[in-house]
Amino acid sequence: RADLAAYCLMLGDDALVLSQRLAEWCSRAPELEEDVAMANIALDLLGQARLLLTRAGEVEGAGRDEDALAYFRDEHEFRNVRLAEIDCGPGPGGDFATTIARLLVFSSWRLALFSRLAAGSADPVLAAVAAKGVKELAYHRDHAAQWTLRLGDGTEHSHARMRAGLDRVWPFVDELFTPHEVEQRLAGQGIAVDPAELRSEVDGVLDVVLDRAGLSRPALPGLPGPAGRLGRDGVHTEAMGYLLAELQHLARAMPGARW
Amino acid sequence: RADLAAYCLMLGDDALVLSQRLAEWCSRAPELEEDVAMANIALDLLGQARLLLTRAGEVEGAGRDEDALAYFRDEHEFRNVRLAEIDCGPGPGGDFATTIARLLVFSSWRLALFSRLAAGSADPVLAAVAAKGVKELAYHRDHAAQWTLRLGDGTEHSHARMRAGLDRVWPFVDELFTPHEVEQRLAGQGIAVDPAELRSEVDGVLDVVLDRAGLSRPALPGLPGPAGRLGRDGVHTEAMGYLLAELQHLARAMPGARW
Amino acid sequence: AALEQRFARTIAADHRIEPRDWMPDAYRRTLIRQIAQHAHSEIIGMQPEGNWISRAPSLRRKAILLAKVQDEAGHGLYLYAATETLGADRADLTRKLIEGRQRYSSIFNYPTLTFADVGVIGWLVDGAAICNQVPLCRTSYGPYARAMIRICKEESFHQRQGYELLLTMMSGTEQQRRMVQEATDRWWWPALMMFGPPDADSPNTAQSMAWRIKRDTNDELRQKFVDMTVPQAEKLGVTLPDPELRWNPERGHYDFGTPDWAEFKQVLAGNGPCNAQRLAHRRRAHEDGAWVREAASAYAAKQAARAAA
Amino acid sequence: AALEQRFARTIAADHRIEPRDWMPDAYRRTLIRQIAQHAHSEIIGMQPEGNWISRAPSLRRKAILLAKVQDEAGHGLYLYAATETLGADRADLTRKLIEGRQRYSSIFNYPTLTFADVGVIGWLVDGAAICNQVPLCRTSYGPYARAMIRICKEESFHQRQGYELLLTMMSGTEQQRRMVQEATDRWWWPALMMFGPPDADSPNTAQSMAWRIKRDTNDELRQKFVDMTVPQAEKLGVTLPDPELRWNPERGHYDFGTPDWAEFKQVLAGNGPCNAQRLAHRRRAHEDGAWVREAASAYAAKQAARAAA
Repeated sequence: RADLAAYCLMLGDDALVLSQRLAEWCSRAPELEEDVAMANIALDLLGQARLLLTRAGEVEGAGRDEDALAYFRDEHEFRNVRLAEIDCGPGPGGDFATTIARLLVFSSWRLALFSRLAAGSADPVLAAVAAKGVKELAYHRDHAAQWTLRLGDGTEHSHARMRAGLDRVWPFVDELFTPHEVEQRLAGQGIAVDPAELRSEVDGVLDVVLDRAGLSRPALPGLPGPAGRLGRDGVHTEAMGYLLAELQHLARAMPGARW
Repeated sequence: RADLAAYCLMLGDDALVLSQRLAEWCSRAPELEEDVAMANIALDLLGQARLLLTRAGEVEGAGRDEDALAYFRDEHEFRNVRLAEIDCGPGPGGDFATTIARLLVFSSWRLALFSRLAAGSADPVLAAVAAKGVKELAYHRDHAAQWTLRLGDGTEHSHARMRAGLDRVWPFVDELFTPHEVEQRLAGQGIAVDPAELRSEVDGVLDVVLDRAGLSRPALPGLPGPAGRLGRDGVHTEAMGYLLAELQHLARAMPGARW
Repeated sequence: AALEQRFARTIAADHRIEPRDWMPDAYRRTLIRQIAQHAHSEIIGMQPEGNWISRAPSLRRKAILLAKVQDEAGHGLYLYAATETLGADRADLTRKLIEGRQRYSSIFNYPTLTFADVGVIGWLVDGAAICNQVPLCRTSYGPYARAMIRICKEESFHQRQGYELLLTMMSGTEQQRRMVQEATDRWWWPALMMFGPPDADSPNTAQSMAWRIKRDTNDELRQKFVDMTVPQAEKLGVTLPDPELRWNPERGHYDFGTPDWAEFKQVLAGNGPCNAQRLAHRRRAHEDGAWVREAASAYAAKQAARAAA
Repeated sequence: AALEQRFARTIAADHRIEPRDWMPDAYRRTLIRQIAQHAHSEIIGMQPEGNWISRAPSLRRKAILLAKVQDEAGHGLYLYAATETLGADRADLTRKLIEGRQRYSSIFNYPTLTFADVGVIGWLVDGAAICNQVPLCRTSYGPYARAMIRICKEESFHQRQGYELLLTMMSGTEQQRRMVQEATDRWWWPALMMFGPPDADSPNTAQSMAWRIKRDTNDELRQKFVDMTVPQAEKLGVTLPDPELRWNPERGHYDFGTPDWAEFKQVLAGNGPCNAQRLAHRRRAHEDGAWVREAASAYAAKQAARAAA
């Protein structure tokens, strides 16, 4: 049960943290339609996060609800992959191309993962959450793919930026396919998916999109974590603390409050 | 006594908040010497803030120390002028020229204020803190003035940026000379200085520096606050909440901790 | 002249003018200006509330707020589409907004300083907007009227959500109650100003009413809003910051004080607490996104060329 | 040849080589490379600690941390000045750093994830740096030796402050104690790697020792550091993450495990957790500041011209 709770946190934190990043675009997107689309995707992921954190809290059985888990955990208790947390803009750490590059990779990976969970997780709640998520993620992936084509095959400038965006996010890709022991144990029980199994499928999808956009997968190695510990182990990048400070400050400043 | 405590908070918060902003330059300055100088100024202001917040806590007599006041007050309890809090860079909200423009205005104003407090405040602690601060602020003002000359009379590009920097901060200048009722009451008792009295002196100093730099005071009106309420009333700009989230998050996340 | 008579008859019969119908130039220009201003208000209005998305104190409130700001972008899109039926060009209107040549609602030139502001904006600002907009659902220009029906529906929903947030906060801690009161104090008068200057100072009202673009005067709408809001404030347990506010049994309405019209004019003239900030934010988003829009056009052109080849 | 003999005699007598003295080219190049690498380390080292200035949980700790990071910038300045006495150019060295053509200490390629990292960096990283640097106070090149004396003094101070922070945290809450242990776990092995590869894999050591630039081998210094640190860890109440760590009464030293040299090589090759981030940060600061440096030069030139006129 502790494993299942941890697994729900992993998948929930991925969605929560990326949702927080995507929502930063709100009122800053390159066009109005994109403001709507980014908010949409952020909302879908936030919805997934809420279901998964709620489920994690139930399985844990210590009385923590989605808000206790989102607002009152410390950084090392967050289990998301680092790809979700890095600053891809609109701030100084990135831009629209980097955002799209991340979304393309993330949604392709998560769609492959959720498809398998939906089809065959022995945990019925997880299977149901994944089934709902599959439709959303297919849209996210399609949206990111469309923009990858437009930017990759748009102007010279946009092509260069899309390449730079891919280079920026690529070091975080290996981690997506690096199984944590919790994932391995649960995969053995038919509850989770071993992410290593997803690699060829995801690579295939990315190759098709990138090829059509006149791009290719960067030949960059995966970014190691300190002593080999990664996001799933609660070891993050320096960007994570700032993200959580903003996310949690008000909730922490008024601990007894109801919202 | 409540007035005196409030006054110490006002002057302390000005220093605390600007120190926080200046420290953002650390490891990001245009040259190493400037990393050292910015850190120096930020340290001086932090030192002033600590003395003044400590004094505010003592006068208040409710057992709050400098950290209780810095880390556990909410935004509307901060009494700093808005000039201190706005984002002048190195982030997306500004740049080095804007930072220098703010520092020039702030230190000229605070030096005029502290000189009078040092010479004649009826509160001996305030007079002593101000006397110590005068030497520091004279250096800050000189440093900002040197850079104003270099940027204003450097390249065409730097001249344009220095002008833009002045334009960015100028709407916050009127507020520096707008007395709060606490200041007026304490000025009547010879404890505080009515900031309205400082205007001609400060304008004179700025005119000399700007004139030598080939610049002039922007003809921009003061920025009003909602219903006329300003920073001294605890009504800030939208930048303030983010600054406090970063400043306070860790302290608030671990309330019983000792550091 | 025949066209003009037909237009006048359509208006008099309370029928809709549609894009292909003839209409006087002044009517067209007035509509474009008004709808564009409304669209701009939705877009600029994303900022004050968007300011709290990353910091919303519960995931449910974060989702509600994000969805609301998304709706505002959607409203902007419908409204720009309505101006396009009148021959306007969205890029041109955006340029006018960014250059400060067209207005947006002054209310968005005030800062959101606490999370209670999110609730109060829903309650008072959306409430006032609805008062202004419900009559526009029957406005004489068809596409505008239809856009307004959809928008009003969504805004009522936002208004209820804002009020519900405030109810929750008022049943929370003392600190939360203070936040709600303080936010109410800041937003009340600006909300009253949303109905525009007093009728005596509103030169365009008469023509707009004759054309049935507008259906009530500023003061009528303001009164309606006050009458609607006072009981809500009582239920909530907050005090509206107006010592002159009291029920007038003779009029059958609440009497209330005079907003600070000098402040109103100052904000309108561009010197409110956030005018410069809001425009700079919009301008920056527009400029930072230029290369993306160019890429999309270039791609579309290539695709069209490929399809043609 | 006479010059070369004189140089050899100076070295043999443990006297200092000064900037105007003749020296072999290889000695000069080795020194420039080493001092520059040291200077770069101070500058890059500002980032991991600077990461916590804005979030330091007490004003006293904020002041201490800001002063420390400021000292690092100061150390960078002395050291670049020392390279200039050897004919190097600071702008050129900065370019080499930014382009990844010169190194800095690999330790700064690890992230600072909690405030305990600030204490542990002071304790272990500054502690290791001092072990490395104290012998350099007697290094053969005068300006470098004198810079190191000043730097070592300040670093001992930083080391004590870091350790004192950890003592305070260990006497705090359970959560704080866990933070300290967790940070110790992350930094211990990278700190041991700061002494460089095992002597058997360190080809430059022999020549550097002959020139009295270096005075102890990597393994000697590493042992010294471990011997010094183990009692400090015990006093602090943290466990060093090495199951092989134990006192060896025969050697009179602590035995300890082998660092993961594969990780060391990977970080050295540019693929540590923060290599790309640290260089990008430095590059960005440098590029964003270019217009400021140009303005300063232009102003200085104008002033000189005015003075001449």
